[in-house]
This record gives sequence, structure tokens and C-alpha cells, in this order.
Amino acid sequence: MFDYEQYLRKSKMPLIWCAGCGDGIVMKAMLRAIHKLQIAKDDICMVSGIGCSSRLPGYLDFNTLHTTHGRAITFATGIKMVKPELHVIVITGDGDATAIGGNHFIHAARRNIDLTVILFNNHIYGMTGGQVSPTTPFTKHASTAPYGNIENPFDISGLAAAAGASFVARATAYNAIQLEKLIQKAIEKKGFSVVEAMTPCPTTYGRRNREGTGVDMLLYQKDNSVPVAKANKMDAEELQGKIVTGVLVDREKAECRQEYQNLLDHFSKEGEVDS
Amino acid sequence: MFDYEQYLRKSKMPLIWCAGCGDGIVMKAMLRAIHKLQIAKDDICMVSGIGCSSRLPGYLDFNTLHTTHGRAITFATGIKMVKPELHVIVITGDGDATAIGGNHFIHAARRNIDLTVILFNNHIYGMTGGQVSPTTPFTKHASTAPYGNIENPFDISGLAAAAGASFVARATAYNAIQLEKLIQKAIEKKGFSVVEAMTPCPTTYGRRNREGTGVDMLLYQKDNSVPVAKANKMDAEELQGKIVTGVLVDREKAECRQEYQNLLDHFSKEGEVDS
Amino acid sequence: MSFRYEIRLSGEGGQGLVLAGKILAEAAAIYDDLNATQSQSYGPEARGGASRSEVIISDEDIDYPKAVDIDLLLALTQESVDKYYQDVKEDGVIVVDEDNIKQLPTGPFKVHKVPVIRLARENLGRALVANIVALGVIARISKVVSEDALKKAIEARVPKGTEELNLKAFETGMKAYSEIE
Amino acid sequence: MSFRYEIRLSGEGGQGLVLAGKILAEAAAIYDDLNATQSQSYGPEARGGASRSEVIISDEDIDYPKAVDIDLLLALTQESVDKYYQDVKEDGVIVVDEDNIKQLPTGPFKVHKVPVIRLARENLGRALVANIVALGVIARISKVVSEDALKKAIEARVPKGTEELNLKAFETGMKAYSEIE
Amino acid sequence: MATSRTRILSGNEACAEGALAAGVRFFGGYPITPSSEIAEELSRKLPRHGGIFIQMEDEIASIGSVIGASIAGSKAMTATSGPGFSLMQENIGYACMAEIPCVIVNVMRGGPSTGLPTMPSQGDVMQARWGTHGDHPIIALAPFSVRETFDLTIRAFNLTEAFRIPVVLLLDEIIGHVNEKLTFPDPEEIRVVERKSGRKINGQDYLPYRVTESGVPPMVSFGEGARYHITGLAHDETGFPTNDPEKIDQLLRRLNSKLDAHRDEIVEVEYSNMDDAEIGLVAYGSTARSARYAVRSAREKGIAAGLIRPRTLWPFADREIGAYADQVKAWIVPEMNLGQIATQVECASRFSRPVHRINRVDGNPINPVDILKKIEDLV
Amino acid sequence: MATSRTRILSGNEACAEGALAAGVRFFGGYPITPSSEIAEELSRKLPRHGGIFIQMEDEIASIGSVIGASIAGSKAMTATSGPGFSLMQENIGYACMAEIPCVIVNVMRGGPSTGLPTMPSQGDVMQARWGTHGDHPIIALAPFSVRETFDLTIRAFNLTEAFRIPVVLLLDEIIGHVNEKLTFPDPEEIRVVERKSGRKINGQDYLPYRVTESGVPPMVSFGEGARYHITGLAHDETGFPTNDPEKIDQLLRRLNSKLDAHRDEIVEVEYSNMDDAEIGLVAYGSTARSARYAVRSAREKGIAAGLIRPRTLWPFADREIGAYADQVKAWIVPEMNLGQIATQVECASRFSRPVHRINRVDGNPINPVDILKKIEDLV
Amino acid sequence: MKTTSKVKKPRIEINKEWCKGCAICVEFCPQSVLEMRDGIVHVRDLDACTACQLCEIRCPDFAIHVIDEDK
Amino acid sequence: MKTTSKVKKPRIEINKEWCKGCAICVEFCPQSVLEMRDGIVHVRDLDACTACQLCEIRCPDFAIHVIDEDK
Ligand SMILES: Cc1ncc(C[n+]2csc(CCOP(=O)(O)OP(=O)(O)O)c2C)c(N)n1
Ligand SMILES: Cc1ncc(C[n+]2csc(CCOP(=O)(O)OP(=O)(O)O)c2C)c(N)n1
Ligand code: SF4
Ligand code: SF4
Ligand code: SF4
Ligand code: SF4
Ligand code: SF4
Ligand code: SF4
Ligand SMILES: [Mg+2]
Ligand SMILES: [Mg+2]
Repeated sequence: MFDYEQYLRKSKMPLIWCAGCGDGIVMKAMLRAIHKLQIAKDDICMVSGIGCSSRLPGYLDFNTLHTTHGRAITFATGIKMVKPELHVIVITGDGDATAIGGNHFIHAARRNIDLTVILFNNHIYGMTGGQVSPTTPFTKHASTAPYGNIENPFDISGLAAAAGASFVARATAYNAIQLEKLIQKAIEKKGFSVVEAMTPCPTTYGRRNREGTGVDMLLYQKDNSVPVAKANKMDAEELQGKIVTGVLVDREKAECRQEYQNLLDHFSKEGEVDS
Repeated sequence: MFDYEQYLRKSKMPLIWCAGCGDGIVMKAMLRAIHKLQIAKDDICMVSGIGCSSRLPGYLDFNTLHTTHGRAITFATGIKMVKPELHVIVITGDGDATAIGGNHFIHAARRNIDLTVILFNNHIYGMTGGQVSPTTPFTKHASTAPYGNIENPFDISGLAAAAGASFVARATAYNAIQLEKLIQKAIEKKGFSVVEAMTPCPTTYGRRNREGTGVDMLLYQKDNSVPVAKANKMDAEELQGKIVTGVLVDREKAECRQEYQNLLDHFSKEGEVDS
Repeated sequence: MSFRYEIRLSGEGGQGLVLAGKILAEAAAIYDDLNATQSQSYGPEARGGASRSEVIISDEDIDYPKAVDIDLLLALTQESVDKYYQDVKEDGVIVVDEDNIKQLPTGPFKVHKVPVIRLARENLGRALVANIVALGVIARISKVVSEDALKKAIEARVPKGTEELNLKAFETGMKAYSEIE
Repeated sequence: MSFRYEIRLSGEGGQGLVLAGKILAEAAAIYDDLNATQSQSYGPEARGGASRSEVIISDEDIDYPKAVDIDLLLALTQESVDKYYQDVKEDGVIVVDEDNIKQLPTGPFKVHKVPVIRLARENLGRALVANIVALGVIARISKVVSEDALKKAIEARVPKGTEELNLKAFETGMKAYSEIE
Repeated sequence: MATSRTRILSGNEACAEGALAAGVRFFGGYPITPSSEIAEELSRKLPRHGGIFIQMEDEIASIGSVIGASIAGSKAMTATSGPGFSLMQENIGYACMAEIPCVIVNVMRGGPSTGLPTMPSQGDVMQARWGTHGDHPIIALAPFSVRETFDLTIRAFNLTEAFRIPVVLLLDEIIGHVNEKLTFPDPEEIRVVERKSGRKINGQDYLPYRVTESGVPPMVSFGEGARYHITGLAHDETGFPTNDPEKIDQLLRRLNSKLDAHRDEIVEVEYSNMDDAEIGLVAYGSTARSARYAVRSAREKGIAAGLIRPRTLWPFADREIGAYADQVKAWIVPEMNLGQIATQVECASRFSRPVHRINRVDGNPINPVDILKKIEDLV
Repeated sequence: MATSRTRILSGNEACAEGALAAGVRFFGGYPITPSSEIAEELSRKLPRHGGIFIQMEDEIASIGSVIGASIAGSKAMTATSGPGFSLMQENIGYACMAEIPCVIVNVMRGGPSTGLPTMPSQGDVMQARWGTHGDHPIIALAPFSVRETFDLTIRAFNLTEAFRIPVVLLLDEIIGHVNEKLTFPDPEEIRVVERKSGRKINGQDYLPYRVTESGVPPMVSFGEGARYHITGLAHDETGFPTNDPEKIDQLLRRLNSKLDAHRDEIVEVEYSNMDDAEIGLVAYGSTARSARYAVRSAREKGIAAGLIRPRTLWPFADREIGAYADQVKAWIVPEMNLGQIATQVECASRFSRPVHRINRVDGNPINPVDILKKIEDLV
Repeated sequence: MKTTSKVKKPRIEINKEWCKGCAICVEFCPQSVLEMRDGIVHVRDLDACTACQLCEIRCPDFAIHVIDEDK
Repeated sequence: MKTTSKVKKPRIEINKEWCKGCAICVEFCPQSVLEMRDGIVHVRDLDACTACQLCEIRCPDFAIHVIDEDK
């Protein structure tokens, strides 16, 4: 029996999100993961950008920081460099992380700085009313893609991997247990870790694309998820429209805060402080 | 016998670059490629950001545009969308394209917009005097990495590929003939194409890292280049410090300006113009 | 003498109050050739939709497009009536949703209770058209906009295929008001 | 009476004129306890390095850190002498590189020809130390900074391991000037 | 009578319509409340007009694409709000320096920072003037109604094409979202300025930054046969970078004096009841509606109040206001900020009379009643 | 006598040294001429002081990391020049809104746009005040020597920590690159302001935006036990977003009035020969050196010239200058821009006397001789 | 924590203030324990509940809580 | 274009204004035709030149041009 409320700022409830929005499911999975890891609330710093998903930290009893659109990772980088003992978790949307924030996302991955990014991918700009996002699938509709999206979407996880992240995973709001486990692993991992959480936005995406309610969209996730092991045996055509879930990358690489620590240790051993 | 001078703005010569800088070698390879393709000078628009390499367009008798640091691709996108008949070639440095301009780089790749990017990778910020760049190798020295770089570098080509580019290639200033051929292919390709041109900066990189003069650095390239076919048979360890050259990606994908043209054609056929 | 008539439609996001306001404004301005402005206030986020929509109707240029002295307030929730009844002018009218508003405001104004949401749900099968039912009530009370103009505006603004349903909703509203009169 | 002595070192990027200027300033300010400022002008790009380095030396606070009326101009290229000789004050001194400057300026100033680059290359084996050779010349001409201070400043500022070479360059410059005197 | 060319629409929609009427053929933008409807509207309409709509990855890319599109020959625009406007500043400076026509719409919401995303404000007026680094020319317009939004959007394009200075159209959330009647003028009645030169020019005999009498060099777009160079570095008449102090000086003074030379063509002001006004109000954007309401009410009460409404905010209507410096007894400047234009009024009137401020930064419009009260207090 | 604590160094180096003396422990930046030496110096020194140096991917990331580091408890700074400063504007507004201490150094070069990367300018003075959207408080300081750069860098940290307002340190290329003597003060002599609260606070009883008498709420860093919320949205005393007009109003007025309340602690001015001055010069940064040279020369010629040198540019020294509004016969304001501070002087002196401008935007400093000539012209 | 051997019925707590009526819990309850009524979730058949918590895990609004004292 | 059968010596043009003396052409000439003198490239042994153009292709400064009239 897990008591979520120990982590909630109850006076801020109910959540601002729409009925059927998947963000709350991801949020709960994250809380279970944090709880399993027994991290003290004081030791968590949760940083978000701007967007529906980015309103999340305000509801949680951690050190919470709601920054500017796309920049959460830069603030988080400053925090982590200064207080490496904090678990710094970044909450961000597909637009926040990969549209305006794309550069910070790939650079944090390159540095492999020890942040955990929970990326709420709902394929749309929810907060501003349903404009096309870098992850809106080809031909899908959005308020600024009234004739269907003519651009190719990012494969966020692939991008994170190519940029240098040491841990990349994907799961759906539907499979909240898998999500919880992956978030747990991501937090445990020392290095830049990304969990791409696929989450329905019935209000601005589902409705316009006739994909129904939150329930319908979760059912879609259920029917179209493929574990990575199985996906590896499928060809590109079979994978069309599928959501590949599981751990996509897990590797050891130099982590930038640790490398910096080595430098600090070197000089503090030397005792050499000049001015 | 190829007459480069037909393309030069001779009154602007000599080039601003240092003795032994590789940028001029890449520039010549590009001119040969353009010449082979018989593209009229009026039909070329060359767009650059800020940096040593980005000074290139000023020397050439095309429509040339020297923009702001990191933003060349955004200007080029506007140009290409409006005048798709122009060959839009982006000249950019590793810092320009992948540090401050990283977001535009991955998004142009995602859209697969028909631009040709010649990316001058000298592993350093040349223009500003040798600060560390996102491509400076781990442990190498720079004016802002006085104790050796503690960050992992990007694999630019891998990043471009993961972001969605339809053509990605790499060659060295040393192998200028290969470079020429790859640039030719890149220009011919409809879609976002990147040629990563490895070019020595003896002044701010070579000197500080004791890699010698331009000559020495070209010799290094000669000794450490591996064609992609061969590289595919080598393991990660063997590839350490090697430069993999050749065509890394060449694939067909929806190109965003063409997709937009389809939309325009649709409406102009319909003759439906409302206000 | 020139006139300025101020209507505030209030409730919660998703109740179609912006659309109702636009229909009112369009009826007045396009079909009745008066002047009209419609404006709204949002919650903290754009997405949530407006919870307050205001229409000013006048035979002159309209300077200030927000309500100063409300002639007619529609309130579909208790919260909205509590928040806004004080802005209603002397002799103004408040229309409240009969089922949702338990606590009626008191003051120098008239209050009408109409079960607009229930009427929409039960008589028309779609709670969604409560906003248009409300328009029917407003048409009868305010008299500044002609019923004919309102019908035309409704037809022009509602989603294709729902014109009939909405016109019926409008009639329902008018009738409901006439009954309580 | 207080004094203000203005030196401009000019040539092209890479000739070490900024370092020479800093050494002069350091000699004056740190070892001779005067005041000194050193500043430079760059070409279009930072990287190219400065082609003009100015040192102001005074026994008072130095307000304007740029040369207004030059006491001593060092010019290592024809371009630089052409560009700057007019800024030299009456009775000022111009030191030009004997080999590089074909066209000497004329005016109410003294001009000295010293083959500083050749001396550096031939006597010392390193064209790079021409800047320090020039300092030797300047030391003898200007007299505002003591030779001793300059030697200390050279030792402190040049790359480790090259102190001796540079001190020799300095001596070479002083001697060269004494010979032409 | 209502004609088919009469519709109810919002300021944001009217802005999109005005842009189309002015001949916009490129929109590059990034969504942000309360401006997004402009993008949404143009995403629907531009493809039908043979124009380009592209949603870029951020605001920096948006303004970059707009400048590129303009260089390639399109009338081009973007629309944003405070946070995005801040991000655009570097490239707005580029457009000033390279003299690339473009229109930037800022639908103002409460600031600073994320502030009040859905609430009106007039807090970016000074930023519109000074947001980018270095001395630079800028034009800013502020409409007060849906109809005027349509008109001033056309005017914004005309001014930017005529003077090669970026034009900032400052709406506020109220104007962006208010719905009112707009009767579209006949297309023939609309004056549209086209780029001075769009002809094929032979080879290199085009001097892109020629010093002309008007101060504005004629502009040839890329791909029209005049192969030339554009840079954000200080440049000479040929467009190539220069370090020659004289040429730099010439460039920067010419850039900044384009505004002076054409000031009277650019500055537009509307006067209401100013002839005998003793209390002078200065207001713009939606606040001017509250002010006009208050002035009318005051007049009904026999108080000699009047309103000066600058439609052009930058360059500032200093002479127009200064002309009343001695006539009025006091000024009132209501603004949804902490007094940005009030300070300009003080300067314009050289402190001859007290300038009273009515400021609101709580996300609410200024109520005409509050203005009226202030007027009454002053008499 | 020269001591071992006396060295020749540049303004940029002195800035790095001042920052270290003030206790900086985080630098996040992106190289740009003419500021890069500050980063280079700190990349060498910070690891030796147990501090963090990180080169970020761009200027937006730089200021973001600085704000994050400050929230985590470090004194934090960045350094840039015009183009980078423009890019930082959005997040500078965030720091204003969320009241996060930080120091932003802008070593000014010629603008607008890429402009004159290696040449001096004072073109970003108005931008420092108004560059971000929305009304916001800001402090800007402008040193005129290497020594003062050291001192004012320390002061910048002290002010930002004391008032939770971002401080912009405006150097110009000349000050950044001039080398001169600096005698380091004894560390004990240096006054260093520490964050009001750094103690572990229990649970939730911390009201992060409490309205205090000073207007400045005490700041607890993240990770110190007071788990609270920071946002760039308008917020109440608890730090959570609010739509309550009263609370919004309270917040925004408090933010902006912190400056008024502490103005006299912040504004610093140096006077030279003003007592009997008939010609009043106002100058700052490196231009003040030309001005002082000219004033001394004028005095030698028996002309009663004087100089007011604001060390603090924002808030502006309006009262200090206004105090001489009637004494002087004329003002002269030399600036390496087109007259940004001159306009402030006009307002401060309420147009009582003519303000003569000497402006240079060609990449060259203002020659004292030109100023002297102007002084002589005026007598 | 003590465990008792008695098999108690699970308790389902619903927070009506927080529930937004999205019906996700209803859809994904394998035992059809829940139903929607007046736009809010209600317990239809507590006996069928196995305390599997699938409803709770997927409720986005922290509005349903299944307490199984055996666990 | 006409081709003639006479075998002419290639011509090597050096632009002294543009040459920066980087010695790249010298290093990569397979026939050691070139040499550095006074910081600028000079032709040492024209007879050895095969007009392979490897010098020209790598000269970053457009400063060396090999004209082979047979080609
Ligand atoms: C600089 C800036 N540009 C634009 C915006 C407007 N904006 C707020 S949230 C958002 C996108 C949100 O999309 P996403 O990150 O996917 O989050 P979601 O709402 O879908 O969870 C945008 C464009 C802003 N606040 N700041
Ligand atoms: C906004 C902005 N930030 C920083 C700079 C300074 N700057 C100019 S070029 C450059 C980096 C150049 O590196 P790269 O792109 O690799 O080109 P290279 O000089 O090495 O060819 C930087 C940081 C600038 N001009 N504008
Ligand atoms: S708009 Fe979409 S993402 Fe935002 S709260 Fe509603 S459902 Fe969730
Ligand atoms: S600094 Fe490096 S990149 Fe720049 S011109 Fe010199 S060698 Fe080339
Ligand atoms: S615990 Fe399981 S069985 Fe019980 S109501 Fe929830 S989902 Fe249904
Ligand atoms: S899932 Fe939660 S919010 Fe949705 S209906 Fe069930 S209890 Fe209510
Ligand atoms: S053409 Fe070939 S052989 Fe002749 S000089 Fe050049 S590199 Fe040497
Ligand atoms: S490669 Fe070119 S620049 Fe270098 S030495 Fe040879 S000719 Fe001169
Ligand atoms: Mg999203
Ligand atoms: Mg580089």
C-alpha cells in the first residue's frame, strides 16, 4: 500500500490537467520509483520548463523549480554542478525538451551529466492549445498543421542516444509498472538518463485526430507497444506505428560532474590555491 | 584545368585565415564540386554563421549571407522555403553548428529540408581564440579547458543521422578529392545533407595540443583516416582516434519543402483562395 | 439617445461561453447592424478555456470592451455568481442555472432561475448546447438583439450539421424564459 | 612636474607587440613604481592578434589610456609607419625596422632605423624575439623606464625557459641603439 | 448595413488578415499565448495564397527564417509574446543592421518572465525600443481596435518595406482577443508598398548599401541576379565588412537617421477633444479605449479633457505631445505597465506640467472609471 | 612601493579576480570577444578554489546554469558581450522575477548585431535597463579602471546577494583589455555580503517570498531543507503561481520598488571639480577617463569644468545630477553610443540646461581633445 | 508491519474533489468493480475487487485509493 | 577545346600576395618540385613536375596554380 500523498502538496490539488490526461499516471509511476529508492525529499530537486507536463513539480514536496520554456536542463545543470549530492530530476514535455530546448537536451546528453529526464511525450504542445510538435507524427493534425503535418518527427530516444546519453528508455502511461521500473533505473544510473514517457493528450491531440478520450488513447498504447527485445527482431515496416518500449541504451561513459570532481580533488590534494 | 578565380571575389583576397588553416582546402573542394555540377552562380545562395569558417562566403561570387552565430540554418530555411529553386549551401563551424546552433542543426535534419551543410570541424572555436568546442576530444586542451577537456565530444555525423538527415558524409582536408566528391553528392541530394569536413586549425588547436603546423595536422589526417567500408569491420577499440570517412548515410525521406509544394499545388489546383 | 448594453456570461471552461458571446456579438453587429465587442478572461492557462465572456452592444463606437456596469449576468456556477453579482448594475438582471446555483444573490437587481443545463441535457439530449439555451433566455430578456439576428448568427457559427439542434436549443431557451415570466 | 610618456608599438599580428607592451607597462608600474597602462587595437577578428599596442607611462594617475601625442613610435612594417607617423608629437622619436621600412616618414621628429627583426633572426636565431630586441632599443631611447626594471619584467613575463634568450635579445637591442647613436 | 465583407473577428485574426492584404507570403513562428491564433490562422490561409507557413523550433529560428525569407524576396513576419520577443532580440538587431524588412508582432502579456501568460499588459514598450544591443532604429505601432489592427498590420508591412527597418506591432492581449466588427476595405483601396526593386539586376553593378538621398538603399532580393553580400558586421556601401572608422560611422549614422528623415511619415497620432483640453491624456492600445471612454464621460460632465493616442509608439510622438505642453494643466498617462510611456511624455513636454500615472500590472485592464476619477481629482 | 600584491592586469582579469574575492563559485559562459578572457581566467582558477567552471552550449544555457547554480547556493556569474547579452534577456527576466542573485558581465563591443567584435562601445546601456520584457528591476555598474573593475565586481556580487536583483556589470572593450596596475587589497579589507540565509531550515515553515520591511525576502538555497517552489509565473508569498490581482500587484510592485527603497545604497557617483563647475560633464566607463583628462586640461586653462561619473548606471544617478541642474551652464555627455545616457541627463536635469552630446560609434574611443574642444566652444 | 490471516474486503477510497471522471479506472479494472455515475467514479461491486490496484496505478488524479489490509 | 600532341612543360603560377607560406604544397608534392624560401613557396625543380596538381588542390590560399597545357 503506497501512500502517494506523503509526496503531494495537497493544498495545490486537484491537478490542473484535463480529465484523461496521462501526465498524472506518469507522475505516480515516478513517485513509486522515488519511494522505492528511498530518497529523502530534501535530496530531490525537480526542475521543469513550461508546458502542461512542466506544471508537475509544483504539486510535489521536493525542491521544485519551474523555469523558462525549454531551459530546464540548463538550470538543472547549474544545480547539479554545484550540489552533486542532489538527485536532479527534469520534468519536460516533447516541445519543451526537443523543440525550443533541443540544444540543451543534446548537450546534456553529450556531457553525460548525471540528470534524470522524464520526458512527457504527447506528440503535441498541450499547454498552448495543440500546435504541432517535433514529435507529431507525419500527416497528423494540429492547430498549426491544419492540413496534416508535413514534417518528419524526431525519434527522441534515438536522438538522446546519438547525442551521448548513457541511459535511454521508453514506456507508456498504459504500462505504468514498466514505467516505474524504468524511472527507477534511470534515477539510479549515474549519467544522463532519459525516460521517454508516452502519454495521451486527449484534449488537444486526441480530439483533433479522432483518437478519442484518454481511455481510448491508453488502449491504443496497449495494443501498439512492442518490447525492445521483440522489436529487434522486427523490420522497419512491421514497426510502423509501434511504440518500442524498454531499456534502449544502458552504457558506461565518463560523467561530467565526476570528471570535474576529479579535477577538484586533484587541486585540493595539491593544496594549491593561487589567486 | 580548373579556374577557381571565376568564383572568387578577388578584391577580397587574400583570405583572412591563418597560414596552414585547412579551411581553404575545403573551400576549393567545394568550388570544384559546384563547378562539376554546372550550377549557375546566380542560383547558389551561400549562408554562414559566425566563425573563421563562416567568413568563407564573403570570398565567393554567389548570393552570400553572413548571419549571426549559430543561426545560419534558420536563415537558410527561410530562403529555401521561399525560393526552392536556389541551391542553398550552409557554411558553418563545429561551434557554430553544434554548440550554439545545435538545435537548428537537428531540426533542419528532422525536417529533411533540402539544404547542403558543409560543416568545418576543427574541434575548436577558432575565431574567438581557441575555446573548447562540443567536438574537442576528451582530455584535449583549449583556452577554456586548461586542464584538458572533461566532456565527451559529439559525433556530429551520428547526431545528424539520428536527427533525420538524408545524406551524411565525412572527409578530411587532406583527402580533398574525396571531399569534393562527397560535397558534389551532398549538393545533388534532395534533402538535408551534411558533409563533415575535418580541417586543421594549427593556430588555436594544433599549437596548444602540440599537434604541430597545418602540414603536421594534415599528415595526421592522412594516417588516421579509415574508409567507412573498412571501419565497419573494425571494433570500437580499433576505431579509437580514427576518422571514418565516406558516405555514412544516404537514404530517401520526405523532404519538407517538397511536401509543402504538394500542399501548394493542391490548393492552386483547387483554385480555392479564400480570404 | 445612444445605449450601451453589457452582458457577462460566466461559468467554467468548456461550457461554450466564448462561442455564445461571439454569437451574440455577431448577431448584434452583423445582422442587426449595431456595434458589439466580445472579450473573455482566461484562467492561468490558455488551454483551459475562458470562464468569463463579455459582450458589449451599442449603437455607437464601443470604447471600453469590458463590462463596467453589467446589464445582464448569466451565471452557470455558484462560484461565478458569487464572484460577479456585485458588478451588476441597479435594475440589471441575473440569470442563474437553477440546478447549480443553490445560494442566490440579493441586491437591487432581478434574478431569474432557469435550468438551462438540465433543459439542454433532458430536452435536447446534449448538455453541450446549454450555452445556446442560455442565448434563448438572454434574447428574451435583453431585447437588444433581435431573435432573427440571433438565429442567423447561430446558424453561421455552430458546427456544420448541428444547426437544427442548436436552433431548437435557442427556442427552448426562449420558451423557458417566457414560462417563468 | 608630472610627465606622461606615450609609446605606440605597431606592426602586424604575431609580432609579439602586446607582450612587449605589457612588459614595458609592468617594468614601469611594478618595478619602477610609476603608473602605466597598456592597451591594444585589434583587427577585425580577435584571433588575428593586435597590430597596435600602446603604453602610457606617468608618475600620476593615467586618465586616457590611449596615445594622444606619441613620444615614441615603433613601427615594424611599412603600413604601420605610414599609418601612424602623423600621430607622433614634435620632438618625438620613431624607430623603424631597417629592412621592412623602405619609405621613411619626414616631419618634426627623429627617425631611427634599427634592423630589429634581422638582429633577432641572425644574432639570436629566432625572429620571434624581435619584440624584445625592440624593447632594448626603446629602453635606451625613452629612458622613462629603467633597464633594470625592464629586465625584471622580461624575466617575469616571457615563457619559462626562454628567459636567457630574451635577456640576450634585450641586450642586443640596447647595444644596437647605442651603436647607431 | 452589413455587407459580406463585414465580419466579427478578433484582433489576432485581423492581424493575420491584414498581413495577407499587405501581401505577406512567409510566416515563421513558434506558438505562445496570447499570440498563437495569428499563427494558426496563417497556417490555414497561407497555403491557399501560395505563401509559406512554417512553425520553427523556437523563436530564434522563427525570426531567423523570417529574415531569410525576406532576403529571398517575400514579405515576411512572425508573431510572439514577451518571452519569445526577448529571445528574438539578437536577430532583430541583425535585421536593423542589414536592413532587412520584416514585421514582428508581439501580443503583450504580463511580464517579466513567464509572468501572466493569459493576461493583458503593455510591459514591452521600452523593450521594443531597446531590446537588442547597440544603437539601432526601430518602428513600433500599437493599434487599439480590431479594425485598426488590420490597418496597422498593413502599415507595418508598408513601413518595413519602405524604410528597411524592422517594424514591431505591439498588440496587447485585449486587442489580440477582443472580437469586433471589421468591414474589409476593397482591395483596391488598400495601399500596399512593394520593395523598391525586384528586377533582375545584371551582374555586380548593384551597390546594396548605397547612400541615397532618402537614406534607404533600394533592395534587391537574393536570386534576382545581383550577387552581393549581406552581413551583420559593420559594412561599407558594398555590403562587405569594413574597419574604416569613416565608413562605420557613415553606416551607423545613416541607419539611425533613417527614422529622423522620415519621422513625419511614420509617426501617426489621433487626437480626441484636444483642442481645448486642460487635462491631456496620452494612451495607446487597448488602454486608449478606457481613456477615450473616460474622456467622453468627463466631457459629459463638462470637464475639458482630451486624449492623444499615438498609433506609432516608436519613434515617439514627442513633437505632437510637446505641442500641448503649455496648453494642458496636467497630463494623465494610463498604462498596463509601471509608466514606460509616461516617462516619454515627461520628456516630450519637458516637464512643463505634472504627468500623472495610472498603472496596472495585476493582469487587469485599466478601468475607465479609475481614469475618470483621476480626471475629476485634477479639476 | 610595489608589493607582491601588486600586479599589472587587464580589466577582464581584474573582473575574474574580483569575482573570486567576492566568493564566486560558479561560472557558466560561452566565449565571445571581447569578454572571453574572463572565462579563460576563471577556467584556470575556479577548480583551484573549489569552484565550478563550465562552458555551456550557448548564452541561454549559460545564464540558465548560472541561475540554477545560484539557486543551489553558489555565488554565480557569466560574462558575455552584446550578441550574447541579447540572447540572455529572457532568463535575466526570470532572475528578476524569481529574485535569484547573479552577476552578468557585458563587455561592450560595437553593435548592433555582430557589429564591431573587437572594438569598444557603450551601446548596450539602455538594453541593460530594458532588454527583457515586462517591468523589472535591474542594477548596472560601469567601472572606469582596472582597479575599479576589481572593486565593482565585488560590489556587483554584494548588491545581487543583498537585494536579489540581477546585477549587470558593463565593461567596455577598453576597460576589458587595458592593462594597468592593481594592488590587491588585503582580503580582510574586502567587504563581502553573504546570502541572508544559508541555514538548514526545518520542513516547510519558510515563506520564500515573504514581504519584509526591506522588500527583500531572505533566500534559502535548494538542498538546505526548506522545500519550496520557484517559478517565473507571477506568484504569491509562498512562491506558487497566483491569479489573484492583489497578490500579483503586490509582487510586481515589491519587485520594482526594491530599487527605490535601497536606491541610495546602490547609486554611487564620483565627482571631480564639480563644486564650482559651470560646464558639467557626465561620463562613465572608459569614456570617463577621456572626460577627466579633458576636465583637467580645461582647469589648467582656467575653465570651470567638472565631471560627474556615475559608477552605478541603473538605477540612474538622477538626483545627484539634478542637484547641479541650476549650477552648471551646460552639460556635456560624451558616450561611445548615440546618446543613451545623455537622454537620462536631460531628464535628470529636467531640461534646465542644454545637454551637448559627443557621440562616437565608429569603433574608436572618444579622444579627450574632442571633449576639450567642446568645453572650450561652450565658454 | 503485522500481517493478519483474516481475509478482509479491500477498501476503495474515492476523492470526489480530485476525480475528474475520465473513466480510466473503470476501463482498466479487470473485475468491473467500478462505474461512472454523474461524471464521477463509483464503486459498483466491491465484492469483486481483488485489490489488484490497477485502477489506482492508472488514475491520473490521485483520486482512487485501494486499501487492502492484507497487503 | 583543342588538344595538341606536343608535350609541354607544365607552368606553375604562384601568387605571392596570397601565399602565406604554410608549406603544405611543398610537403605534399610527390616530386619535391617545390621548396620554401623566405616564407614563400618557390619552384625548385620544374622538370620534375608531373602536373599532378596535388599541390594546387591542397593549397588553402589559392596561391599556386599548375597549368598543364596538355590537359
Ligand atoms: C519562450 C517561450 N516560447 C513559447 C512559450 C509558449 N509555450 C508554453 S508551453 C509550450 C509548449 C508546450 O508543449 P510541451 O513541452 O510538449 O508540453 P505539454 O504542454 O504538451 O505537456 C509553449 C510553446 C513560452 N512559454 N515561452
Ligand atoms: C551570440 C554569439 N555568441 C558568441 C559569439 C562569439 N563567437 C564568434 S565565432 C565563435 C565560435 C567559432 O567556432 P566555430 O563555429 O567552430 O568556427 P571556427 O572559427 O572554428 O571556424 C564564437 C563563440 C558570437 N559572435 N555571437
Ligand atoms: S491539454 Fe493535453 S497535455 Fe495538457 S492537461 Fe490537457 S490533456 Fe494533458
Ligand atoms: S584560427 Fe584556426 S580556424 Fe581560424 S583561420 Fe586560424 S587556423 Fe583557421
Ligand atoms: S483494485 Fe483492481 S479489482 Fe479492485 S477496483 Fe481497482 S482495478 Fe478493479
Ligand atoms: S481514473 Fe481517477 S480521475 Fe479518472 S474516473 Fe477514475 S478515479 Fe476519477
Ligand atoms: S603539380 Fe604535382 S608534381 Fe607538380 S608541383 Fe604540384 S604536386 Fe608537385
Ligand atoms: S600551400 Fe599555398 S599558401 Fe601554402 S606555401 Fe604553398 S602556395 Fe603558399
Ligand atoms: Mg507535449
Ligand atoms: Mg571550429
